[in-house]
Amino acid sequence: MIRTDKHLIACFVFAAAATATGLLVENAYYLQVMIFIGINTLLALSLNMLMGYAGQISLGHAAFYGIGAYTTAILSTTYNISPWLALPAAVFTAMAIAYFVGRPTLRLTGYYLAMGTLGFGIIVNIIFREWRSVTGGASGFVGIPPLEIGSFAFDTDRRYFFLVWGVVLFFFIICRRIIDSRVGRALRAIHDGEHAAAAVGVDTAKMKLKIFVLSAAMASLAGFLYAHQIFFISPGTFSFLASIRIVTMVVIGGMASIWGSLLGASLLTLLPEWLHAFADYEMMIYGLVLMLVMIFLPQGLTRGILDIYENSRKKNDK
Amino acid sequence: MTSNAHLLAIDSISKAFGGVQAIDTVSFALSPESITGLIGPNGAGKTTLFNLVTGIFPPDSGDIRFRGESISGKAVHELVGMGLGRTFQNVELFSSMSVLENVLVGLHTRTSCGIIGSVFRTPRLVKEERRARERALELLDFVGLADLAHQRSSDLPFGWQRLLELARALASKPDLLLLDEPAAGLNMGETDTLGELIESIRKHGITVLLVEHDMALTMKTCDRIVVLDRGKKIAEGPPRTIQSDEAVMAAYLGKPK
Amino acid sequence: MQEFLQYFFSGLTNGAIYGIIALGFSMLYRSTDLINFSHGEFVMIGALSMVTLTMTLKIPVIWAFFIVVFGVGLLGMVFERLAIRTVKRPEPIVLIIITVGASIFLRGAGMLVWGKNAQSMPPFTPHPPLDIAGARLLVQSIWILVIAILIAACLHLFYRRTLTGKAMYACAINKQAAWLVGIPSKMMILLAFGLSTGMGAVAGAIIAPVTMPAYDMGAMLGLKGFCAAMLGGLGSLWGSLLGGFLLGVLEAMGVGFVSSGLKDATAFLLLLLVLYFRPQGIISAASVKRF
Amino acid sequence: MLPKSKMRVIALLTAIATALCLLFAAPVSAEQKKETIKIGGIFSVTGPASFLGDPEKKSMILAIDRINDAGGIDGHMLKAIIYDSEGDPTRAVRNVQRLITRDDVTAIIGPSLTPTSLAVIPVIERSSLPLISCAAGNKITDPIKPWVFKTAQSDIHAVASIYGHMRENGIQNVAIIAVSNAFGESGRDQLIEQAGAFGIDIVARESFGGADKDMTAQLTNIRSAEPDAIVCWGTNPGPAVVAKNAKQLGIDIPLYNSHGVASPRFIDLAGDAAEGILLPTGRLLVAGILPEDDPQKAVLSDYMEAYENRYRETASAFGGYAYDAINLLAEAIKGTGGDKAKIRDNLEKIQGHVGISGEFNFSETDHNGLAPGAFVMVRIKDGTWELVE
Repeated sequence: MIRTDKHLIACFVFAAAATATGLLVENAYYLQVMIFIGINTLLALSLNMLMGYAGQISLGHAAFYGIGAYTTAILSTTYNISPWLALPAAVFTAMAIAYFVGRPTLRLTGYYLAMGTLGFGIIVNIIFREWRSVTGGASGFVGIPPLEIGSFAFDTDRRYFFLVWGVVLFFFIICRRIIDSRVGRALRAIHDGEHAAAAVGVDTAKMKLKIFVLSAAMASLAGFLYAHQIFFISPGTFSFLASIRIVTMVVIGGMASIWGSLLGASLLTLLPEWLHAFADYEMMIYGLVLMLVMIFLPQGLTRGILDIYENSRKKNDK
Repeated sequence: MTSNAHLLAIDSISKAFGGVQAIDTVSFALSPESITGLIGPNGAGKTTLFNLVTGIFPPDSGDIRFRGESISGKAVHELVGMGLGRTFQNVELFSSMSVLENVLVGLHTRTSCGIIGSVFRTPRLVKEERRARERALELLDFVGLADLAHQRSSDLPFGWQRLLELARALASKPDLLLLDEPAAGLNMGETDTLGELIESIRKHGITVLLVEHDMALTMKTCDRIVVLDRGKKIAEGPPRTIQSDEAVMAAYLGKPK
Repeated sequence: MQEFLQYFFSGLTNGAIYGIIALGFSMLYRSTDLINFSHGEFVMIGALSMVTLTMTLKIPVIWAFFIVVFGVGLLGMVFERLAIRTVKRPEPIVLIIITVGASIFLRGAGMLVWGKNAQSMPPFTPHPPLDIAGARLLVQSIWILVIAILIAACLHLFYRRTLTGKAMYACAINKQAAWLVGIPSKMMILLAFGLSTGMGAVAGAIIAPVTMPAYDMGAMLGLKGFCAAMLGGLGSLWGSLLGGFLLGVLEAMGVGFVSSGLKDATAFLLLLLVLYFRPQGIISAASVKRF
Repeated sequence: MLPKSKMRVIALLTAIATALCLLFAAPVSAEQKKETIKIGGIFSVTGPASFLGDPEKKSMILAIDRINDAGGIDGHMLKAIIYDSEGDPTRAVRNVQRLITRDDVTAIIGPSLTPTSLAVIPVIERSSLPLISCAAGNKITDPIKPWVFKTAQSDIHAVASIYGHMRENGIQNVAIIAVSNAFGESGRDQLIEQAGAFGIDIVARESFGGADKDMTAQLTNIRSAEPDAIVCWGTNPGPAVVAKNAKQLGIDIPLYNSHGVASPRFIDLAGDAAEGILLPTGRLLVAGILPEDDPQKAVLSDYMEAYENRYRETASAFGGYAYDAINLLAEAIKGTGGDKAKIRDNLEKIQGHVGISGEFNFSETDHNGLAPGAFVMVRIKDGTWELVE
């Protein structure tokens, strides 16, 4: 309970900071970068629930991101359905697919689970690319409409910024509540030892499936937000590499840490912008940063920085 | 003898791994609120029997009934819900969680909050959570770890980890508690405390099945003892009888011709 | 029939490539219990340096081959020493990200050294393709097949017959126990990395003539190789090779009888089915493990 | 000490020199006061499509430096700000946003690919500034978007050239093998769409992955469909593998390729197997063998010489897209002082601009401005290109 209160305060501070940023930043480019950070944070958070807390790795998470984006694109553009109706459809589609794929896949563990989810991700990506009459194929899907409530459209970057970060904040609170509950404890128990968790009465298979479905729903929501922000989607955005990028965000930021998802997503969104100056060396430096962080701060930046801080304090005390 | 009189009835079960007959038509039964010890030399099949009872794998033949109901085909977590708790030989705590949280996970089957409930936090569930915490602290108090509730469980010394595991198993409110070598790795003093704890667990109306190497502990705390050797039951009875049983002596000390 | 045979040959060529890469994965997994996601990049380096050595520096193929294999093996050891042994918490997920980072790094380095364009070199032996019952098979494909099987056989002997091989296997099963009986496990891991990346280089060097290598070839090859290793059973040498052939042949059959657009989908669908129904692979080596 | 008279001479000369300097310097400094016009570039400099983005970036820099060396446009200097999209639509959108709002550019050249171009169009339309894309996809300028232009020849013209050649040679049954990305897809769609008009039957359709190493299975399918010719649509190295595999299988019907492989590298990669392959290309590739009276000849050799002198590598048609884009833009900027709407209007009015990819004639209904004649058909013979009538 104490933790939750602390978290609420943190969320409040964070909300205030986000509001201030949203109001003060004038430059559309910065706003847009922050919108993408928000979408990526949601993605990282969704995977963190599955991977960080429940300990189930997924190398195909971009598939759900894509399912969300494509479902809303197809419904709202091809069939002219309001995006607000397409949203539940997108989330539900992702959840249904997660349910049917999760049942056999989540029985696997370790590298086998990694490979199973990876295979699923690649198959979904091929469907995006090959089902041309519906998805627009490799060239992509054009003409996705902006979001509107009555006459109020989320068509400026500032408005969209608030929408995205509102959603992110909402999920920060939701995820924290889940983690601090009976369900969250059961998930962490599965992470620490699946046998022991079953031996104290946790239905591990059902619990894993539940969190997988929840995680898919969140990723699909991120896809929805992405599609209505850039009005264009193509299969490349939801490829295997995108899945790897999401995993990287979670791991770099810190597994089993809600704020870690924010940190990881921010870093991996901004890093390429900073590395731009290095031109041809960009790829090498990006790879090097990944390796160095993992070698020296294997628990991710959030935890790593905290540890360094605590160690230095201990030293000072002595 | 009707099976209803027994909490757990093991009826001529067998289990083979490859060509090795790990358990060979073993039968025995536990009456309610008893403490039964399961002993035998290394490789006697104690752990296999333990795993059969806790539902890790099913027997090849025979039947295990818990309160008259067959447990075959039931998943491990369902057995916990039915009232079957266990500990592990090598202590398997949830290492990233606090001492209190470990016990709270033990209360999983006795609470009901789901994902949706945890998000909305209805008054009923808030109350449930508060009760769960109170109950968990009580259990920690019972095993003497209440002061350490907010420590990381992996930071505890080994003996205390065992006690915590016991508290966690008790949290699921079992009718039958299966302890897999609870004294392994404990010093004399700790073993004595453990014996007392097992006694008071029984006083709470819980039946105990103890798989143990430590003879002193078994002889002191158990009402009945079942002896296994090479997958077969070779003796069963009160400790004193077992101590003087020739077959048991032979199994432990080598067979005199 | 002629079509069927041609699909089969086509699958055989690709399958041997996948198989030999899968061998690298399996071999490392067997010896160290980890998966090197940058394995594909070592294949790329092998292929591109083979082209440079034979085409630009005009070194005879056979010498170039050995130089490449030893060079890349050495690079693999350097990689182990700098990036794997230094890891504070060697958990699989951490190692996965490190090797993914390494693959990005090596791809970037490859781009700087060899540029962005694809390269090409002639086959080892300038024979025309063989005609078998109307279907054509490249001589280079036979080279790839033979070398793949040869390597699997050598590794098999290495694990069964040599002390080092047995010691290496022992390390993977239980590092502490191996240390207790006096096996230098650090040395073994280093050696396993050298061998595994060296085998990646072998794969790269022999496929260079048929694949037109470029700096970004590694990712897909690595993925398919990993997939093949899983199909056959991670850690099993012959299983990996078989998994590679199976993947290659099924892909080709997928093109022939389903649709070329869904080729990769066929392969991965098969992978999912195998994982669901026989997760230990077709030939299992080790039980399915947790992280 | 020097004699007094000599001193005087020196003083006089110095004075004259100073005066002259001031005289010449004055207009220059006045001109430099004119604001620099910033032009953004978004190319796939790295990633799988770097073969497009890299020469495009270099050509853009080359074109801008040449314009600046010649004194700029109406005294305005141009400045290039170039970002890498890596072929990723999200990143392309973000970088376009960055160019518009942070770098405040007047116009944007690129992106290199069809998906990235389609992705940035909504941003461009909202922000109202001219974009000249370097991608081939037809969807970019069809339907017409007010602010979007493109310089690369459309697939439409490439397909028309190929089919035209087929019709003359009595080819009727055609098999298609295309790479499974946006480029292949767009080409395949055009091939299917225009087939009827040229009386062509498509008897087989296959595809291959960009990184595939063996296409014999696809070609076996094609062989059993018994076509008169094969059209392969892709970019290196895939089509080179197709060519090699086709030769390996003993398929001896004509093999056509797209302009996507119109570079000497294709011949290097495919080696012997490239012999006899037919493809449409812009005139850059065959500049050396063009007749003297070809209107593009002078422009082409000028560009090639400048590019090769500066970068020590062979110029490619891809770089030409960006080179043309800058020169077209420069023409449109004249007399506008950097006003975006006026530049757009001027672009639409450009007629008879002879560039690398062909002669551009923009109009309200045509934002690509090239005619089918922008392509010539060539055949690969003895490891080099040969014009086909």
